Amino acid sequence: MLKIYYFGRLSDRAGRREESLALPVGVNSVSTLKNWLDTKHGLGGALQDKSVKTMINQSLIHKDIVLQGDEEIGFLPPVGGG
Amino acid sequence: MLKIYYFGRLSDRAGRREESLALPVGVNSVSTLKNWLDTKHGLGGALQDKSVKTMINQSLIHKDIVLQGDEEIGFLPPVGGG
Amino acid sequence: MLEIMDTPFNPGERLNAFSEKCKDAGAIASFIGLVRGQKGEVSELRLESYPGVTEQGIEQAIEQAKKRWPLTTALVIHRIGSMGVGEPIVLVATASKHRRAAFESCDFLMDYLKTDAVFWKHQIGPDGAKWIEPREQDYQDKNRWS
Amino acid sequence: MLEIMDTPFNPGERLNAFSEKCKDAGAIASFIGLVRGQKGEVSELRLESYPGVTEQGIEQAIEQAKKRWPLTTALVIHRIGSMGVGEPIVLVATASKHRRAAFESCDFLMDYLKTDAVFWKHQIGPDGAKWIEPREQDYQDKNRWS
Repeated sequence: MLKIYYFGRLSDRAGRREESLALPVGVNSVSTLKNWLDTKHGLGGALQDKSVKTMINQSLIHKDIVLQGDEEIGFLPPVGGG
Repeated sequence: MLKIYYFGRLSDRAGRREESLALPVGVNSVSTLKNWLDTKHGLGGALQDKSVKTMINQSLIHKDIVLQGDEEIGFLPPVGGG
Repeated sequence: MLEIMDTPFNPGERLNAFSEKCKDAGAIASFIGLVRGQKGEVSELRLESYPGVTEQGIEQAIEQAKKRWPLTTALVIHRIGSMGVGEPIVLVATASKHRRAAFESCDFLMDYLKTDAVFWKHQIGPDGAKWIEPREQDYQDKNRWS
Repeated sequence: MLEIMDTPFNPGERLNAFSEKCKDAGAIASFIGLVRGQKGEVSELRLESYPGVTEQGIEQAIEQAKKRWPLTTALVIHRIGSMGVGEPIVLVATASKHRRAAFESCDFLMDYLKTDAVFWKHQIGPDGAKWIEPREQDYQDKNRWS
Protein backbone atom coordinates (compact mmCIF):
# COMPACT_ATOMS: atom_id res chain seq x y z
CA MET A 1 0.00 0.00 0.00
CA LEU A 2 1.04 3.59 -0.67
CA LYS A 3 0.74 5.90 2.32
CA ILE A 4 0.07 9.45 1.17
CA TYR A 5 0.29 12.63 3.29
CA TYR A 6 -1.10 16.02 2.28
CA PHE A 7 0.40 18.88 4.31
CA GLY A 8 -0.58 22.49 4.89
CA ARG A 9 -2.95 23.98 2.33
CA LEU A 10 -2.88 20.73 0.30
CA SER A 11 -4.85 18.97 3.04
CA ASP A 12 -7.65 21.55 2.64
CA ARG A 13 -7.57 21.00 -1.09
CA ALA A 14 -7.59 17.20 -0.90
CA GLY A 15 -10.13 17.15 1.92
CA ARG A 16 -7.90 14.83 3.92
CA ARG A 17 -4.50 14.77 5.61
CA GLU A 18 -3.60 11.22 4.63
CA GLU A 19 -4.80 8.18 2.77
CA SER A 20 -3.65 4.63 2.03
CA LEU A 21 -4.12 3.09 -1.37
CA ALA A 22 -2.84 0.33 -3.62
CA LEU A 23 -0.94 1.45 -6.69
CA PRO A 24 -3.80 2.24 -9.16
CA VAL A 25 -3.84 0.64 -12.60
CA GLY A 26 -1.72 2.68 -15.02
CA VAL A 27 0.17 4.45 -12.20
CA ASN A 28 3.85 3.49 -11.95
CA SER A 29 5.65 6.76 -11.10
CA VAL A 30 5.35 9.92 -9.00
CA SER A 31 4.26 11.96 -12.03
CA THR A 32 1.48 9.54 -13.04
CA LEU A 33 0.37 9.27 -9.40
CA LYS A 34 0.08 13.07 -9.15
CA ASN A 35 -2.12 13.16 -12.24
CA TRP A 36 -4.27 10.35 -10.92
CA LEU A 37 -4.73 12.04 -7.52
CA ASP A 38 -5.45 15.36 -9.23
CA THR A 39 -8.36 13.80 -11.10
CA LYS A 40 -9.58 11.71 -8.16
CA HIS A 41 -9.74 14.61 -5.65
CA GLY A 42 -10.27 17.48 -8.11
CA LEU A 43 -7.07 19.24 -6.99
CA GLY A 44 -6.93 21.64 -9.96
CA GLY A 45 -3.23 20.97 -10.50
CA ALA A 46 -2.24 21.80 -6.92
CA LEU A 47 0.27 18.93 -6.73
CA GLN A 48 1.92 20.12 -9.96
CA ASP A 49 2.58 23.60 -8.53
CA LYS A 50 6.33 24.33 -8.58
CA SER A 51 6.30 25.31 -4.92
CA VAL A 52 5.09 21.84 -3.87
CA LYS A 53 7.85 19.39 -2.97
CA THR A 54 7.54 15.62 -2.92
CA MET A 55 9.12 13.28 -0.39
CA ILE A 56 9.40 9.53 -0.91
CA ASN A 57 10.04 7.64 2.31
CA GLN A 58 10.88 10.99 3.96
CA SER A 59 13.53 12.01 1.39
CA LEU A 60 13.06 14.88 -1.06
CA ILE A 61 13.05 13.83 -4.70
CA HIS A 62 14.24 16.12 -7.46
CA LYS A 63 13.08 14.12 -10.51
CA ASP A 64 10.38 11.61 -11.39
CA ILE A 65 10.73 8.22 -9.68
CA VAL A 66 9.29 4.77 -10.32
CA LEU A 67 6.99 3.56 -7.52
CA GLN A 68 6.90 0.03 -6.07
CA GLY A 69 3.55 0.52 -4.33
CA ASP A 70 4.72 0.41 -0.70
CA GLU A 71 6.13 3.91 -0.39
CA GLU A 72 5.35 6.70 2.06
CA ILE A 73 4.70 9.78 -0.06
CA GLY A 74 4.50 13.34 1.32
CA PHE A 75 3.34 16.39 -0.63
CA LEU A 76 4.77 19.54 0.96
CA PRO A 77 3.70 23.10 0.14
CA PRO A 78 6.13 25.90 1.24
CA VAL A 79 7.29 25.29 4.82
CA GLY A 80 8.11 27.71 7.63
CA GLY A 81 7.93 27.77 11.41
CA GLY A 82 9.21 30.04 14.16
CA MET B 1 35.38 70.66 49.51
CA LEU B 2 36.41 68.65 46.47
CA LYS B 3 35.05 65.10 46.39
CA ILE B 4 37.41 62.83 44.49
CA TYR B 5 36.69 59.30 43.22
CA TYR B 6 39.29 56.83 41.99
CA PHE B 7 37.78 54.00 39.94
CA GLY B 8 39.05 50.60 38.82
CA ARG B 9 42.80 50.14 38.87
CA LEU B 10 43.27 53.79 39.95
CA SER B 11 41.83 52.95 43.37
CA ASP B 12 44.56 50.32 43.85
CA ARG B 13 47.15 52.88 42.82
CA ALA B 14 45.84 55.66 45.05
CA GLY B 15 45.18 53.29 47.95
CA ARG B 16 41.65 54.64 48.28
CA ARG B 17 38.40 54.83 46.38
CA GLU B 18 37.52 58.36 47.40
CA GLU B 19 38.67 61.34 49.38
CA SER B 20 37.45 64.82 50.28
CA LEU B 21 39.79 67.77 50.34
CA ALA B 22 39.87 71.52 50.17
CA LEU B 23 41.42 73.04 47.05
CA PRO B 24 45.16 72.89 47.85
CA VAL B 25 47.27 76.05 47.64
CA GLY B 26 48.49 76.51 44.06
CA VAL B 27 45.81 74.19 42.61
CA ASN B 28 43.16 75.95 40.51
CA SER B 29 42.49 73.58 37.61
CA VAL B 30 42.07 69.91 36.77
CA SER B 31 45.61 69.71 35.38
CA THR B 32 47.24 71.22 38.46
CA LEU B 33 45.08 69.01 40.70
CA LYS B 34 46.23 65.89 38.83
CA ASN B 35 49.87 66.86 39.35
CA TRP B 36 49.26 67.57 43.01
CA LEU B 37 47.50 64.21 43.56
CA ASP B 38 50.23 62.43 41.62
CA THR B 39 52.86 63.74 44.03
CA LYS B 40 50.73 63.29 47.14
CA HIS B 41 49.83 59.63 46.48
CA GLY B 42 52.86 58.64 44.38
CA LEU B 43 50.71 57.71 41.38
CA GLY B 44 53.59 57.58 38.90
CA GLY B 45 51.64 59.58 36.30
CA ALA B 46 48.64 57.25 36.36
CA LEU B 47 46.13 60.13 36.19
CA GLN B 48 47.97 61.58 33.18
CA ASP B 49 47.58 58.35 31.19
CA LYS B 50 45.64 59.03 27.98
CA SER B 51 43.23 56.21 28.71
CA VAL B 52 42.09 57.87 31.95
CA LYS B 53 39.03 60.11 31.60
CA THR B 54 38.01 62.83 33.99
CA MET B 55 34.47 63.69 35.01
CA ILE B 56 33.53 66.93 36.77
CA ASN B 57 30.15 66.74 38.46
CA GLN B 58 29.46 63.54 36.51
CA SER B 59 30.16 65.07 33.08
CA LEU B 60 33.15 64.12 30.95
CA ILE B 61 35.57 66.98 30.31
CA HIS B 62 37.64 67.17 27.15
CA LYS B 63 39.98 70.05 28.11
CA ASP B 64 41.44 71.59 31.23
CA ILE B 65 38.91 73.30 33.49
CA VAL B 66 39.17 75.84 36.33
CA LEU B 67 38.05 74.44 39.69
CA GLN B 68 35.93 76.28 42.26
CA GLY B 69 36.74 73.86 45.09
CA ASP B 70 33.29 72.27 45.53
CA GLU B 71 33.29 69.86 42.58
CA GLU B 72 32.80 66.11 42.44
CA ILE B 73 35.73 64.74 40.43
CA GLY B 74 35.91 61.22 39.02
CA PHE B 75 38.99 59.61 37.48
CA LEU B 76 37.94 56.78 35.15
CA PRO B 77 40.29 54.18 33.65
CA PRO B 78 38.91 52.23 30.63
CA VAL B 79 35.37 51.03 31.32
CA GLY B 80 33.54 47.88 30.32
CA GLY B 81 30.83 45.63 31.72
CA GLY B 82 28.73 42.74 30.42
CA MET C 1 19.08 19.58 21.81
CA LEU C 2 15.68 19.61 20.16
CA GLU C 3 12.18 19.32 21.46
CA ILE C 4 8.99 19.54 19.44
CA MET C 5 5.95 19.60 21.67
CA ASP C 6 2.20 19.98 21.40
CA THR C 7 1.74 21.51 24.84
CA PRO C 8 2.84 24.95 26.15
CA PHE C 9 6.37 25.39 27.49
CA ASN C 10 7.91 27.95 29.84
CA PRO C 11 10.74 29.79 27.99
CA GLY C 12 12.34 31.30 31.11
CA GLU C 13 12.51 27.97 32.95
CA ARG C 14 13.91 26.26 29.88
CA LEU C 15 16.52 28.96 29.41
CA ASN C 16 17.57 28.71 33.06
CA ALA C 17 17.96 24.93 32.73
CA PHE C 18 19.98 25.46 29.56
CA SER C 19 22.24 28.01 31.32
CA GLU C 20 22.87 25.58 34.15
CA LYS C 21 24.34 23.12 31.67
CA CYS C 22 26.75 25.54 30.04
CA LYS C 23 28.20 27.66 32.79
CA ASP C 24 31.64 27.64 31.23
CA ALA C 25 30.22 29.19 28.05
CA GLY C 26 29.79 32.72 29.37
CA ALA C 27 27.66 33.96 26.47
CA ILE C 28 24.09 32.77 25.90
CA ALA C 29 22.00 34.27 23.13
CA SER C 30 18.36 33.38 22.81
CA PHE C 31 15.24 34.13 20.86
CA ILE C 32 11.62 33.67 21.88
CA GLY C 33 8.86 33.83 19.27
CA LEU C 34 5.34 34.51 20.49
CA VAL C 35 2.08 34.08 18.58
CA ARG C 36 1.50 37.61 17.39
CA GLY C 37 -1.77 39.22 16.57
CA GLN C 38 -4.06 41.92 17.81
CA LYS C 39 -6.86 40.47 19.83
CA GLY C 40 -9.79 39.97 17.46
CA GLU C 41 -7.61 39.55 14.37
CA VAL C 42 -6.03 36.22 15.25
CA SER C 43 -7.69 33.83 17.65
CA GLU C 44 -5.59 30.73 17.16
CA LEU C 45 -2.51 29.46 15.38
CA ARG C 46 -2.16 25.78 14.49
CA LEU C 47 1.20 24.35 13.61
CA GLU C 48 1.61 21.11 11.78
CA SER C 49 4.85 19.14 11.37
CA TYR C 50 5.94 16.08 9.38
CA PRO C 51 7.06 13.84 12.27
CA GLY C 52 10.53 12.49 11.62
CA VAL C 53 11.28 14.82 8.73
CA THR C 54 10.85 18.01 10.79
CA GLU C 55 13.17 16.75 13.56
CA GLN C 56 15.82 15.58 11.13
CA GLY C 57 15.92 18.95 9.36
CA ILE C 58 16.30 20.94 12.58
CA GLU C 59 18.96 18.55 13.93
CA GLN C 60 20.91 19.09 10.71
CA ALA C 61 20.63 22.86 11.06
CA ILE C 62 21.94 22.60 14.65
CA GLU C 63 24.88 20.52 13.37
CA GLN C 64 25.59 23.13 10.69
CA ALA C 65 25.58 25.86 13.33
CA LYS C 66 28.02 23.86 15.47
CA LYS C 67 30.38 23.45 12.51
CA ARG C 68 30.20 27.12 11.65
CA TRP C 69 30.58 28.63 15.13
CA PRO C 70 32.43 27.50 18.26
CA LEU C 71 29.35 26.61 20.28
CA THR C 72 29.20 24.86 23.60
CA THR C 73 25.69 23.76 22.87
CA ALA C 74 22.41 24.80 21.25
CA LEU C 75 18.74 24.31 22.07
CA VAL C 76 15.61 24.48 19.92
CA ILE C 77 12.14 24.06 21.40
CA HIS C 78 9.29 24.35 18.92
CA ARG C 79 5.55 24.12 19.46
CA ILE C 80 3.13 22.28 17.23
CA GLY C 81 -0.63 22.00 17.63
CA SER C 82 -2.97 24.78 18.68
CA MET C 83 -1.74 28.03 20.29
CA GLY C 84 -3.40 31.28 21.37
CA VAL C 85 -2.14 34.84 20.92
CA GLY C 86 0.86 35.60 23.15
CA GLU C 87 1.89 31.96 23.61
CA PRO C 88 5.50 30.99 22.88
CA ILE C 89 5.98 29.17 19.56
CA VAL C 90 9.73 28.83 19.62
CA LEU C 91 12.78 29.16 21.84
CA VAL C 92 16.27 29.04 20.38
CA ALA C 93 19.28 29.33 22.68
CA THR C 94 22.97 29.09 21.82
CA ALA C 95 25.93 29.09 24.18
CA SER C 96 29.52 29.96 23.42
CA LYS C 97 32.57 31.51 24.99
CA HIS C 98 32.19 34.21 22.36
CA ARG C 99 29.34 36.70 22.26
CA ARG C 100 29.44 37.08 18.44
CA ALA C 101 29.24 33.30 17.91
CA ALA C 102 26.26 33.04 20.25
CA PHE C 103 24.35 35.88 18.56
CA GLU C 104 25.10 34.81 15.00
CA SER C 105 24.29 31.13 15.48
CA CYS C 106 20.99 31.98 17.21
CA ASP C 107 20.12 34.30 14.33
CA PHE C 108 21.11 31.58 11.81
CA LEU C 109 18.93 28.96 13.49
CA MET C 110 15.95 31.32 13.57
CA ASP C 111 16.38 32.02 9.85
CA TYR C 112 16.42 28.26 9.22
CA LEU C 113 13.28 27.77 11.31
CA LYS C 114 11.41 30.59 9.54
CA THR C 115 12.03 29.44 5.97
CA ASP C 116 13.25 25.82 5.86
CA ALA C 117 11.94 24.04 8.93
CA VAL C 118 9.18 21.61 8.01
CA PHE C 119 6.16 23.25 9.61
CA TRP C 120 2.90 24.62 8.26
CA LYS C 121 1.07 27.43 10.00
CA HIS C 122 -2.67 27.74 9.97
CA GLN C 123 -3.96 31.04 11.31
CA ILE C 124 -7.55 31.17 12.47
CA GLY C 125 -9.33 34.48 12.94
CA PRO C 126 -12.83 35.96 12.76
CA ASP C 127 -12.63 36.05 8.93
CA GLY C 128 -11.76 32.37 8.71
CA ALA C 129 -8.54 30.44 8.38
CA LYS C 130 -5.50 30.92 6.20
CA TRP C 131 -2.17 29.23 5.69
CA ILE C 132 0.83 31.45 6.47
CA GLU C 133 3.97 31.05 4.38
CA PRO C 134 7.35 32.78 4.81
CA ARG C 135 7.58 36.40 3.65
CA GLU C 136 10.09 37.58 1.06
CA GLN C 137 12.04 39.18 3.95
CA ASP C 138 12.41 35.77 5.60
CA TYR C 139 13.98 34.30 2.46
CA GLN C 140 16.32 37.30 2.19
CA ASP C 141 17.35 36.92 5.85
CA LYS C 142 18.11 33.29 5.22
CA ASN C 143 20.26 34.01 2.16
CA ARG C 144 22.68 36.03 4.33
CA TRP C 145 24.22 32.72 5.45
CA SER C 146 24.88 31.11 2.07
CA MET D 1 13.97 49.45 31.62
CA LEU D 2 17.20 49.33 33.57
CA GLU D 3 18.18 47.69 36.81
CA ILE D 4 21.63 47.66 38.37
CA MET D 5 21.73 45.37 41.37
CA ASP D 6 24.27 44.05 43.87
CA THR D 7 22.44 40.77 44.51
CA PRO D 8 21.89 37.78 42.19
CA PHE D 9 18.97 37.80 39.77
CA ASN D 10 17.12 35.02 37.97
CA PRO D 11 17.42 35.57 34.18
CA GLY D 12 14.63 33.15 33.19
CA GLU D 13 12.11 34.70 35.58
CA ARG D 14 13.05 38.16 34.45
CA LEU D 15 12.72 37.22 30.80
CA ASN D 16 9.30 35.66 31.40
CA ALA D 17 8.14 38.83 33.17
CA PHE D 18 9.49 40.88 30.27
CA SER D 19 7.67 38.66 27.72
CA GLU D 20 4.40 39.09 29.62
CA LYS D 21 4.63 42.85 29.08
CA CYS D 22 5.21 42.69 25.33
CA LYS D 23 2.97 39.97 23.98
CA ASP D 24 2.11 41.97 20.90
CA ALA D 25 5.81 42.16 19.96
CA GLY D 26 6.20 38.57 18.75
CA ALA D 27 10.01 38.61 18.62
CA ILE D 28 12.13 38.71 21.77
CA ALA D 29 15.90 38.49 21.53
CA SER D 30 17.98 38.20 24.66
CA PHE D 31 21.50 37.75 25.90
CA ILE D 32 22.71 36.37 29.20
CA GLY D 33 26.31 36.87 30.27
CA LEU D 34 27.68 34.53 32.94
CA VAL D 35 30.89 34.91 34.95
CA ARG D 36 33.23 32.74 32.96
CA GLY D 37 36.25 30.92 34.21
CA GLN D 38 37.51 27.44 34.78
CA LYS D 39 37.17 26.49 38.40
CA GLY D 40 40.48 27.28 40.06
CA GLU D 41 41.39 30.05 37.64
CA VAL D 42 38.79 32.58 38.64
CA SER D 43 37.21 32.50 42.05
CA GLU D 44 35.39 35.81 42.09
CA LEU D 45 34.51 38.76 39.90
CA ARG D 46 33.82 42.17 41.43
CA LEU D 47 32.06 44.82 39.43
CA GLU D 48 32.18 48.45 40.34
CA SER D 49 29.97 51.22 38.91
CA TYR D 50 29.86 55.01 39.17
CA PRO D 51 26.35 55.43 40.60
CA GLY D 52 24.37 57.92 38.55
CA VAL D 53 26.84 58.04 35.67
CA THR D 54 26.53 54.31 34.88
CA GLU D 55 22.73 54.42 34.82
CA GLN D 56 22.62 57.55 32.67
CA GLY D 57 24.94 56.02 30.07
CA ILE D 58 22.92 52.81 29.76
CA GLU D 59 19.63 54.69 29.60
CA GLN D 60 21.04 56.74 26.74
CA ALA D 61 22.13 53.57 24.91
CA ILE D 62 18.60 52.17 25.31
CA GLU D 63 17.19 55.40 23.87
CA GLN D 64 19.59 55.17 20.93
CA ALA D 65 18.48 51.59 20.28
CA LYS D 66 14.84 52.67 20.33
CA LYS D 67 15.53 55.41 17.78
CA ARG D 68 17.44 53.06 15.54
CA TRP D 69 15.09 50.05 15.59
CA PRO D 70 11.31 49.72 15.91
CA LEU D 71 11.32 48.26 19.43
CA THR D 72 8.35 47.64 21.66
CA THR D 73 10.63 47.78 24.68
CA ALA D 74 14.07 46.88 25.97
CA LEU D 75 15.44 45.63 29.28
CA VAL D 76 18.94 45.73 30.77
CA ILE D 77 19.73 44.09 34.11
CA HIS D 78 23.36 44.39 35.21
CA ARG D 79 25.05 43.08 38.33
CA ILE D 80 27.57 44.98 40.43
CA GLY D 81 29.39 43.76 43.54
CA SER D 82 30.84 40.30 44.06
CA MET D 83 29.94 37.30 41.85
CA GLY D 84 31.10 33.69 41.60
CA VAL D 85 31.84 31.64 38.47
CA GLY D 86 28.64 30.76 36.57
CA GLU D 87 26.58 33.59 38.04
CA PRO D 88 24.70 35.89 35.65
CA ILE D 89 26.31 39.32 35.18
CA VAL D 90 23.98 40.75 32.60
CA LEU D 91 20.64 40.19 30.90
CA VAL D 92 19.64 42.21 27.85
CA ALA D 93 16.26 41.64 26.22
CA THR D 94 14.68 43.48 23.31
CA ALA D 95 11.18 43.07 21.91
CA SER D 96 9.93 43.98 18.47
CA LYS D 97 7.47 42.89 15.83
CA HIS D 98 10.50 42.21 13.67
CA ARG D 99 13.04 39.48 14.36
CA ARG D 100 15.95 41.39 12.77
CA ALA D 101 15.27 44.49 14.88
CA ALA D 102 15.18 42.42 18.06
CA PHE D 103 18.46 40.61 17.29
CA GLU D 104 20.34 43.69 16.12
CA SER D 105 19.30 45.94 18.98
CA CYS D 106 20.19 43.27 21.55
CA ASP D 107 23.60 42.88 19.91
CA PHE D 108 24.04 46.69 19.83
CA LEU D 109 23.23 47.03 23.54
CA MET D 110 25.66 44.25 24.46
CA ASP D 111 28.41 45.97 22.46
CA TYR D 112 27.68 49.20 24.35
CA LEU D 113 27.78 47.38 27.68
CA LYS D 114 31.09 45.66 26.88
CA THR D 115 33.04 48.76 25.85
CA ASP D 116 31.26 51.93 26.95
CA ALA D 117 29.16 51.14 29.98
CA VAL D 118 30.71 52.62 33.11
CA PHE D 119 31.81 49.51 34.98
CA TRP D 120 35.15 48.21 36.18
CA LYS D 121 35.81 44.50 36.54
CA HIS D 122 38.13 43.09 39.16
CA GLN D 123 38.90 39.41 38.68
CA ILE D 124 40.17 37.51 41.69
CA GLY D 125 41.90 34.15 41.28
CA PRO D 126 44.55 32.01 42.98
CA ASP D 127 47.30 34.19 41.46
CA GLY D 128 45.81 37.38 42.86
CA ALA D 129 43.57 40.07 41.45
CA LYS D 130 43.59 41.90 38.15
CA TRP D 131 41.49 44.55 36.45
CA ILE D 132 39.85 43.37 33.22
CA GLU D 133 39.47 45.87 30.40
CA PRO D 134 37.69 45.40 27.03
CA ARG D 135 39.57 43.39 24.39
CA GLU D 136 40.40 44.77 20.95
CA GLN D 137 37.61 42.51 19.58
CA ASP D 138 35.09 44.28 21.82
CA TYR D 139 36.05 47.68 20.41
CA GLN D 140 35.82 46.29 16.86
CA ASP D 141 32.39 44.84 17.57
CA LYS D 142 31.24 48.19 18.84
CA ASN D 143 32.51 50.07 15.79
CA ARG D 144 30.12 48.10 13.58
CA TRP D 145 27.35 50.44 14.69
CA SER D 146 28.98 53.80 13.97
